[in-house]
Amino acid sequence: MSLLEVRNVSKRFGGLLAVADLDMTVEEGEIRGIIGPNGAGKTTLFNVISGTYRPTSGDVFLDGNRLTGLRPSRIAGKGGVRTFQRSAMFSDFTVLENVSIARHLHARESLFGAIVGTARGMERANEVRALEILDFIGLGEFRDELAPNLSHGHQRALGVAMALATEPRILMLDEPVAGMNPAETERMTRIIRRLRDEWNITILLVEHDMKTVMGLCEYITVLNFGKKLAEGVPAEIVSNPDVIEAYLGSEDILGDDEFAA
Amino acid sequence: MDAATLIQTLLNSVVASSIYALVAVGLALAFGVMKMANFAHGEFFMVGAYCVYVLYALVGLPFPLAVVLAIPIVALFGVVVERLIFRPTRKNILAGFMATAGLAFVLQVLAGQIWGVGIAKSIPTPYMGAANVGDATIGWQRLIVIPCAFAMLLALRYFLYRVKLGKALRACAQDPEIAALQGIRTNRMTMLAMALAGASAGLAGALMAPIHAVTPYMGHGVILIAFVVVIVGGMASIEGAILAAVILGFIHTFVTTVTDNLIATMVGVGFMALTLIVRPQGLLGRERA
Amino acid sequence: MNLLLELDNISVRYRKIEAVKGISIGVGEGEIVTLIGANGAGKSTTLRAISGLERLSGGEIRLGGKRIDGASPERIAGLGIAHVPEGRRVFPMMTVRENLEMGAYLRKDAAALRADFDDIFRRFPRLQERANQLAGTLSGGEQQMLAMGRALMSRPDVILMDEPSLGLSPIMCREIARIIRTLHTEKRTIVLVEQNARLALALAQKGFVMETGRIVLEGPAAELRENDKVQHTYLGVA
Amino acid sequence: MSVPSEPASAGLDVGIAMRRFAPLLVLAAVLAALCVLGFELKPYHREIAIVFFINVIMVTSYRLITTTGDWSFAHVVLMGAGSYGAALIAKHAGLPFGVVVPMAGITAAIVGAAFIVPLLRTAGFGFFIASFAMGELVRLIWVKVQFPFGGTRGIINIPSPEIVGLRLSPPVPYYFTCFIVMLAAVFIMWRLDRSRIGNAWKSIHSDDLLAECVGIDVARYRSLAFITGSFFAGIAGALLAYRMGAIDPRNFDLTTMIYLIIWVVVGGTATFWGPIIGLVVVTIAFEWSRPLLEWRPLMFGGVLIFFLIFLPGGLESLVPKVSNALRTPPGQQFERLRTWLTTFASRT
Repeated sequence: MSLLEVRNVSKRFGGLLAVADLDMTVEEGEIRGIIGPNGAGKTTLFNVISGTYRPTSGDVFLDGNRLTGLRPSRIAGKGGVRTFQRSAMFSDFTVLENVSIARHLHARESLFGAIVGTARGMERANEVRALEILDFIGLGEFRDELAPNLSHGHQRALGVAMALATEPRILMLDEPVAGMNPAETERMTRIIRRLRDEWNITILLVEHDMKTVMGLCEYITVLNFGKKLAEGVPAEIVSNPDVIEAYLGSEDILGDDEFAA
Repeated sequence: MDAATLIQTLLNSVVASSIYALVAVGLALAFGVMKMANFAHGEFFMVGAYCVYVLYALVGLPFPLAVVLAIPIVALFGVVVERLIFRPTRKNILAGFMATAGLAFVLQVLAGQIWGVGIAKSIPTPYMGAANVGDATIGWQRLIVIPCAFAMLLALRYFLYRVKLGKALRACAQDPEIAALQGIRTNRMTMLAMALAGASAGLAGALMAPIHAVTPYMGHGVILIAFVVVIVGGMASIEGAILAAVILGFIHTFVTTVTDNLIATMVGVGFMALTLIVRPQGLLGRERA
Repeated sequence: MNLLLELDNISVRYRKIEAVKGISIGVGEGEIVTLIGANGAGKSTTLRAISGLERLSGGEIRLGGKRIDGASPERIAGLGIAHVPEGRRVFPMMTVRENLEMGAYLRKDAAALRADFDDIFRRFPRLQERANQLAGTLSGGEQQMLAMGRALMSRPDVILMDEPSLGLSPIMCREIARIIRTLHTEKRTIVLVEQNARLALALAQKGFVMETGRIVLEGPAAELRENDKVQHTYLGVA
Repeated sequence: MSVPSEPASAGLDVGIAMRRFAPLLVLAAVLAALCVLGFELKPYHREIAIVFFINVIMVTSYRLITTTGDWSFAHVVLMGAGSYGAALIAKHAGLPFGVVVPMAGITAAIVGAAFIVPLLRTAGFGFFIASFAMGELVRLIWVKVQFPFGGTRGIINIPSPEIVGLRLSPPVPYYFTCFIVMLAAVFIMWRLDRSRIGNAWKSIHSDDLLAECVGIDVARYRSLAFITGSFFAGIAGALLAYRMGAIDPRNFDLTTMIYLIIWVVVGGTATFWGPIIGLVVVTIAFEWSRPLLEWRPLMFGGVLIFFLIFLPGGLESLVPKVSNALRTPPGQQFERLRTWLTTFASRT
């Protein structure tokens, strides 16, 4: 069985059909890219899978569990977690605290426990794990820095660290390298690959930076007008005339030679 | 309920709806443009009533003139509040709102200190007598509220849908950034919205002055109703505010006739809670994508 | 050529990200200049900086030799720059006619205005059919026409167009291309931001290819059309 | 970017120890002073102190709710729910003080739980307005319903508080009763604030979508904060009911709510102690301004407006600024003042 299954999902906003009857499956251990021109419905699809939007019709399954209609917190509990396009963090907290808060699912506390302070041991184990994640992501040395003081690249890395703190089976990355310089992009790419190779986490990513997508993903789904335009390995995608047309526009968009310059 | 009571209640419902609509429309309009509401909106109503008290009962101007003069006076209050409170707190919506709660205090004390607290001001009824509709009778003073409110709402509608400036105001409420790209000065529009909010609330207060007890604290009940109306109608929707005003005006008047005023208010608030659960964006509010 | 609009080494910063990193573009009078590149390259940000929606962190913008950077969007609109925003952004709860009126908000010449309404409706017959319909109920292509019409109503010296083909069907794209071509024959000055590179390069005289906030290629549109590097920039193949 | 570790010196240790223990020392000194004051204060001032203790519970519990980003306008009504609950239970069931106070808290928590159901559908601004309307609804029920709430006249002859035969009603014992209850309530809320639950609340305020996506059930935690805050408001209400012996709906009206907001805004809500600082300052100012009589609401309304416009972070936001200013040399201070003045001038 596939890890993630998207079945006939549609999402409509007023008159606009942002995602139209889409099917997609992602196997365990895959690094899957979702690409497409602006307005193709990538982010909407992403939001539907992660529970941010409820689909107009269709269903999403994670490891056989139906996710449709669940809130993101419940989906996180089932092993699906997303990151954000923007730098999202809890700005009043340090880097370590951010990751520690994100370990919520694994460090629940009762009201009584919070008052009496019964959870010391659990918190210590929790902090060890949080530090492990930070070291892996390369933010270990910034553990006591306030999150908004980090550079842009480090803030994005913190977003990934917080997602990892939920111990996901599938990690959904929304433009993980947006706004990064080449060195930061390179580092993030390495981290993503190691997450799959060493931590065995399935990766689903939406990204505009084509170099990153082509270099990182084994399999790519291309969306256009909310529909699946193509699916395949990077080499196939790059040479697929439909994809080229979607990105660069059609050769014959101007019709006859009326407009030839 | 016999026929006479029924007719009387219906007429009273229309009166109540008209006043609710006048008060709520300004709140909704200002909210649409500023995304902020004015907690002292009820005090605008109070100031409108005091305008009539001063100009008509004390100075002795004719009642219609006093009512007409109340409109620009309270509109000016709206402009001042926009400049002094809402503009400096624009970045923090709750701060602006809470500051106007402080303003409500200020206006109440000022009214109380200038014209005295304690007993309500007695304003001689300008239009004595009552109209007979079937077996029902209703005072002219109440009846006159209906055409006045209609005139104001129609004038507002004309302004918003026929006059360029009014259209610019609507454009600003729908998409301020794009409105700015057309050369519309958004700061001017927020001032205008607050002026209109003041004008309509002031008119409502002025019209109610001879009927309602005029006290510094009369705005309190009004703001509660106005908030309930705009929440039910859908925060920024003017049409929603009018629709909700009609619904709540009828509910309030009928429940008051059958039981009493307090229970009617409770039913209104209950209706709001229900709306929030069933349709959080309000009756005519747009769902955010 | 006489440069009407000049971007001189401009940078724009969003919090911690430099979205535009020191780019220079010159737009001649009556010229169509296009900015192309993948999503997130900084094209839209550049347009927003021109119309005053974003503040510059460096550089200068000049219109007809006079600096306009730092002015408010309202003022820049008054100076003769019209912006057709990304995603159309018509006023959804206003009629088509009212949307056009808003485009002409700063104009006082009633007689000429009436002529311009006729002109817009002649250009976009579909808008005339739907003149009293709420703009929010129009199709994507119709909204795009309305956004263009709204910009034309201000009689601008420069029109900025942000992704006019976005999300439109091929037929509609062709329609939009035809309109832009007509505008060119009328000697209008246009800055066109497009993802649809082939369309844009067929329309424009000059092209700039952007990648992560920088201009990586520039030249006459006809040359860029033949350049394989354009496709590489888009699809990320080295 | 790691800081090179300095060799530990004795002087440094003392400095660290001072920094760590100074707040504790201050706290201990304040507590000791309050104990002494319990005996030494003049009756009138003791009354003010008792009301102050009750209000400390109010501002602290109010802040607890605001940590999620929800600003309620119903908190005083929830306090009233505690007062009415306590009055009715003490009067009709004849239960002792020690049982009535927690039951009053539970009463308020139940009313709070009923409020939060529709309120969860709103956020920010709508939350404020809707909570105001719902609070008024409950207050109108008290005004309207004769049995058991007594209508406008409220409930009179509330039995005096007693614990295992000990009469708590004389001023000095009641002072210490309120003092102890306040300490317990504040301690519990302080623990919550610093716990994982408290961090979850603050994370919702910071970015609710992110909080939801990392597995925090936002609706559940917002409810939890609101209900917990209501519980403590109810405790404060019970103390108030016992203190006054009679309560009526006017004790819980809009004016009181706006004063609560003034306390909190003047102090600031970013830190746990901010609202208490605000309460102290405003209480003192309120007593000093007694000669102003009816002009006082105007003055405090003005204070509220002033703080929201010019010092939105409250008094607590001055603490880092002041300590920073003390550390910088005078030349730089002048420069900073100048830039502050120019930015200020450009803003208005």
